[in-house]
Amino acid sequence: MTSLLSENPNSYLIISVLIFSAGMFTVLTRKNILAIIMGIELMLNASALNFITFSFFRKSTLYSGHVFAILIIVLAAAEAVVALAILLAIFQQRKSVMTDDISDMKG
Amino acid sequence: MKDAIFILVAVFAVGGALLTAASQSIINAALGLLLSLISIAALYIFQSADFVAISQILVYVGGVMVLLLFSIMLSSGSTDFFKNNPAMKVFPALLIVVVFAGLAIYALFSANLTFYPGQYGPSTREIGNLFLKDYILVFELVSVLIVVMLVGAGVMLRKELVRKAVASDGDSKDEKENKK
Amino acid sequence: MDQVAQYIWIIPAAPLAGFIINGLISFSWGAKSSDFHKKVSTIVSPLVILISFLVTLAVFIQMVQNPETNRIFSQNLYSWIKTGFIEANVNLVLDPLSIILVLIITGVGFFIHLYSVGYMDHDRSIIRYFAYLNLFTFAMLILVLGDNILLMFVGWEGVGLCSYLLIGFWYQNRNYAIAGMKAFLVNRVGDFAFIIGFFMLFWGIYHYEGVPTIAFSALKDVMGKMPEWYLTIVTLMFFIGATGKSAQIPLYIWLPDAMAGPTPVSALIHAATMVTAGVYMIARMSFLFIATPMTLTVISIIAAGTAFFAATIGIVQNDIKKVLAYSTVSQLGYMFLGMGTGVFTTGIFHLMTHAFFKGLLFLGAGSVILASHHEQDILLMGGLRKKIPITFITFLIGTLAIAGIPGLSGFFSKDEILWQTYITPNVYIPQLPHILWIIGLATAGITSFYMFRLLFLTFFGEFRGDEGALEEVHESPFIMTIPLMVLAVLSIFGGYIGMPEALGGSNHLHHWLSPVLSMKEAVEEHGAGHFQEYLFMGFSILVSLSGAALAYIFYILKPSIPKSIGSKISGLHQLVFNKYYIDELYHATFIKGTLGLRMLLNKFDQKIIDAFVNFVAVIVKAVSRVHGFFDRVVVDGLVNFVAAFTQYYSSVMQTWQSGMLNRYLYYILGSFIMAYVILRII
Amino acid sequence: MFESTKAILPELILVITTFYLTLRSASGRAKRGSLYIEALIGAICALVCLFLFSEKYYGFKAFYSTIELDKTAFFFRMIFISLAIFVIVMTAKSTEISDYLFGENLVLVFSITTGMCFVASSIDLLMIYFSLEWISLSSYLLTGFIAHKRSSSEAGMKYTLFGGIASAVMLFGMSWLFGVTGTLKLDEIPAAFAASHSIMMMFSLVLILVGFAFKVAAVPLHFWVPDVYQAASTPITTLFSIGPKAAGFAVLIRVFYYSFYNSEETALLMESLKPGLEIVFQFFAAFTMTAGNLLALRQENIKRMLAYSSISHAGFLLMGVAAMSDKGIQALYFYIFIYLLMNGGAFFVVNLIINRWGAENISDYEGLGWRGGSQSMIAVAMSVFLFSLAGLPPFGGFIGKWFIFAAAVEKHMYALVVVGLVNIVIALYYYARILRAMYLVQTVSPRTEIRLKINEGFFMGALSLSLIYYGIFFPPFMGYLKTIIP
Repeated sequence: MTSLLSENPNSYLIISVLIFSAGMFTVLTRKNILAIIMGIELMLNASALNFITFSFFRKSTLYSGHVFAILIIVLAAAEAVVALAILLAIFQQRKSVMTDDISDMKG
Repeated sequence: MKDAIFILVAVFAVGGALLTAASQSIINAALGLLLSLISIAALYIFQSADFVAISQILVYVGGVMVLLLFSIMLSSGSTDFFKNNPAMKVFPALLIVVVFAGLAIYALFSANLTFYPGQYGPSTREIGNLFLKDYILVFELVSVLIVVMLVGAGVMLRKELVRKAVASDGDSKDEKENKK
Repeated sequence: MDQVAQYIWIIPAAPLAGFIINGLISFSWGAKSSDFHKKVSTIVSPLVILISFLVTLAVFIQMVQNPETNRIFSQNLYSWIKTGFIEANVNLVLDPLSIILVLIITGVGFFIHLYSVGYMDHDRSIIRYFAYLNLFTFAMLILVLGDNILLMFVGWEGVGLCSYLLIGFWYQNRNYAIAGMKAFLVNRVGDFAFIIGFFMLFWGIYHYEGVPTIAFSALKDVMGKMPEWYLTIVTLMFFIGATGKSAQIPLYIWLPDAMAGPTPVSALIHAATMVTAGVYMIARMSFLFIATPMTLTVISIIAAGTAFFAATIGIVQNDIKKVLAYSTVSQLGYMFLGMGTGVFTTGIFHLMTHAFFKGLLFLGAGSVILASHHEQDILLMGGLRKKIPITFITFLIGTLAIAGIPGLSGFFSKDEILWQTYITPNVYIPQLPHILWIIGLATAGITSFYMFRLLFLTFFGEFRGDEGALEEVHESPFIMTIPLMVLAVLSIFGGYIGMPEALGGSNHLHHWLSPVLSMKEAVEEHGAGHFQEYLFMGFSILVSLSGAALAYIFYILKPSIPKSIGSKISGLHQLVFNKYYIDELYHATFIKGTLGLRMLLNKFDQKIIDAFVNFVAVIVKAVSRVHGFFDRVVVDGLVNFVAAFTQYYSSVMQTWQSGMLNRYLYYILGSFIMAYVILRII
Repeated sequence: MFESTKAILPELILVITTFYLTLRSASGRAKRGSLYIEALIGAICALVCLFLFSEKYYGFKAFYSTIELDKTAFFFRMIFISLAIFVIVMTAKSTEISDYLFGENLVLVFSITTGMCFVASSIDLLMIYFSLEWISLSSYLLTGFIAHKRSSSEAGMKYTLFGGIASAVMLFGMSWLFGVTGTLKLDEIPAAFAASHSIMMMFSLVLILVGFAFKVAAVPLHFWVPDVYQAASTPITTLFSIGPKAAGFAVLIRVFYYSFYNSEETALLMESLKPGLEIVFQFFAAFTMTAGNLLALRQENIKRMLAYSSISHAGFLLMGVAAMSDKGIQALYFYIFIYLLMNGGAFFVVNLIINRWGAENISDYEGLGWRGGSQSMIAVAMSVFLFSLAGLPPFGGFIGKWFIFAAAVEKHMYALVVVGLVNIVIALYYYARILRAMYLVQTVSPRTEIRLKINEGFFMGALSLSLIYYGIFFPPFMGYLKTIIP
């Protein structure tokens, strides 16, 4: 194990955990749906970073982690498209994007 | 030197994420996310994942972020930009997050994974091979999925269709019920 | 295995299909059904029975051609219940025993269906009627064809259900509905015993023989180690089940009331087929019954008692169908008397001939009733023979057959039973065979008397009804008289397949059945030994003829005699006329006692779901206002406490379901931590 | 490669139909009726192909071992494609889906069906994630794309965010699993285990479990269910209540049972994890069935009530998983199949009522059984479905529950069994509420008479009869299910 931080896999993994936690915190506390979507993006990115890190340090020839990361990026984009489309529909109806205002259905 | 840059990038990545998490303004949050995403792309480059990094920049920064920003512009309207991202109770969330992070980091360090020094080199060819061989099914199907998603998202926002739909059964029971 | 065995499944399937078709029509259109629907129904229902009959006939022909050892056709349709412990297959078996029953059910059944088309022509609910009738046929076929007790029980319950539905067919009439209920409840008593017997048998086989099986064919081979006392209890239980279904003392009381149903139903179900299920069941399990002389003795005594008892009631009944009903009870007693001897073929033989002539008599009675515009009281009839000649002639043949006039079917079968009763020794009471024989003989005389009484009162003499009513009496349509004629022919010649050797016959039936029945060897006479048999035959002929002659004197020559006798012994007459007050006795004891229960059941029927809902509601919901006064709930007891808790929890859960997204998100991550912690702790 | 392509012929047909329908509906001129027929033909072709050609490929690992088309996969694909046909039939005359959305609605139904088929056959983490996400994305759209309906977009939004977070959590777990084992192939993962990694391993497994639990709507990840079921159009609700749930169980069993639990290579590691996993599943099962039932008690909207009831059924299914034995899994498969029939039937009736009367409250069913004609038949069929859902003999639901309880008893999970029994009693109550409305309330408010079309009557009759059939003649099917467990 080298002394360089940039060549130590644990530093990447910890960064990933921190980003994931930040995303988690975002989705837990924010009322604005856009912010929640951002939080989800952060969480997805943390996972992608994990994949790259593991495929780089665990078995350098293993590129399926890269494939997975690209897939995550693509699917995250698709998910963002869907989420934002629905969000705009909501905004047209309610003139608001806060979670407080989309709580018609309960019980 | 390398480490210095790495630390800078890492700070940006985590800092951007924290900005997203903590900012009272949705625009600032979006900028924090942008910062974090770009830094993560840089982290990819540190690990010789050039292709993924470029995808990240192109798709995320170029696509998703722009979409997000547009949505922010569209939806924020006249509200106060600096107070339009209110937060709920912070403390329980903080508790959960800290417990999670603590557990995760503990698990990481107690796992004793064996790591190998990474080998640097271009990855595009390998990824291309994988996509056209092992994961060709996924590769092909992603296109199907994206087409379907675009159709679905598109149909929601086609104004004239929406209007027609509303006109045809605009006074559906559902509407009335919700107005009560 | 012969090719033809593949088609056995059609035999029950065709009536089932008929039931489904009719049921769907009836269910979908109900009272609104058009003539077209009616037409479909009246064509389909007899047709499906005909199909079954033809298939059976084909199998029968094949069976006759096969050697004696190869006469059991079975078809395994489906493995029904299969656990490591018990295996029950839906296995249909046609062997020489069951095929006789199936031929009767489908053959006689077909003609009764045909007859029904005419008889029920003007009834609003004819489609429902045919649906029930087809369902009944299906259930009866399952009962007969099933190769294991469980399957037989399914059919057993099925016919009970259909009987209940058909007795109460005109449920708008409260009395009829009650009659249906009565049949159902009385049958339930028998069924309960049947179930106990079944479970005991199963346990016994498992315990003593170690081979858990309920298939008849397999049972027959494994029996052997079970002690006799145990087997006696088992067979007695089964016999009690049979008394319920086959209307023996003490459970016969439902059958006369069952005449509330349409007359063809009485013919098919309450004379020809269903009531003989008990007889068939004993024959099917002959290997059990033959090993328990005690049970056989009990059967004989009860059977003789039933035969005599019901016959005496028959003398004084004035309702044409009631007379036939008591006669049925009496004849069933004969069958059981035959079974009780241990020579089971005699019972089966009488079952067969009885199906012919009693079916005929009931259909004839139906024809009479229809002709005289739903008049059932024979005291208001008379002189009908010229108006309805075909009905009269066929009815006469039926009467001759049941009375035991030589040359007709009833004579052979009845005589066979009496003869076997006499010669079969009894290990417990040596004199018993003689007593039973005398009772049987007396019953034969009484039978002859009341049947001829019925005949004379109905068809001879002067018309005693309202004036002008005679003019409106008319012969039934063709579709009803054809079955009468066919059954009349069968009533004459049906007996010849069981003609005893003494009369130059060769008792085909006995030879036909003996491979599948375990029974005592029938005493077969040779040459000189026939003398005694001839003598006994002579007795019974004499008794029958004298019964007929007495009826002739009483009701044709000197119609005043019955009245004077009746007034002289009015006490006895009253006693018999009121059926020995048995119904009243039951009423005072069982019925009164259970009436409360029955009312309860009625209520339960009506409100079954409501009560059920309320019950659960009491537990779960009674405490919906509990929130404020929790204390009182605790005082109210544990049940309410639990209920309150449930309800409270429900409302708490509902407040969690707040519609607020962020709160939900906590649960995802919270659940992860929860799961992880659980995993770590364990 | 060519073999692989042939092996996924049914899915190919589904994809082709998807594209075809996309083009047809984009042209804007397609008539509703013709679209319906075309979609139906596509789905039926897929089903026929599945039955004709899949036997050849049992055990075939297609596309470089990303999917395996074994018997389990066949069973689930059969369920999914049949479900799609069922749903298409239901959408045909649905008044909830306007003509303008009809084409896109069909496109999304086909898309989600394809995704579910791939979920059932995936044996590669990448493929699993991709196809799960495919299902999710299609479901978000199906829920939310009725743009003019307030509740639709609200539920769609909640579903999207909730699902996004759940899949992000699952993905994080998958990334760690990949890190620990260095492979994405399910059949290589057990070999790559090492006892020293068990903490990280466990962490990732639990994270993945969260993602799967979201798909099967286990408590406490069920919050999206009632909103989504209520807001989506009824045919789509039918799809959701069976499809993604079954897909979730397919992948749950494949990952946790086939790959990890049952694998000999992981025996050592699993020795320490086994009891824990069982306990976790038991907790999930107990919470899920109880919470679902309790929440269903007070609902007035029948779709919402059935949504909660579907949660409690997921609890019973989880009980089969918790047993972690071949018998439990077999019972679970049986239950899923029966659930397709009975829940599909119940929603079929609900759909019928909504289309004809526009009514979806329990009180709207009052006196249904006494209206006569077709309406009485509907009430009878509904009673059959409800009885089966409640788990009363002689219907299929009873047998399903019976075998699941038997499997749990065999593993000595008595506490769970008791919880399950209590729940059956609670469930009886709210199912009986509908029965009471249909039969015990005789005051019939004036409504237009419902006349069943021949195909509707056929469907209802077939479903009720098959429920009775599987309630009595279950052994051959159980025997078949025994063979599909590898």
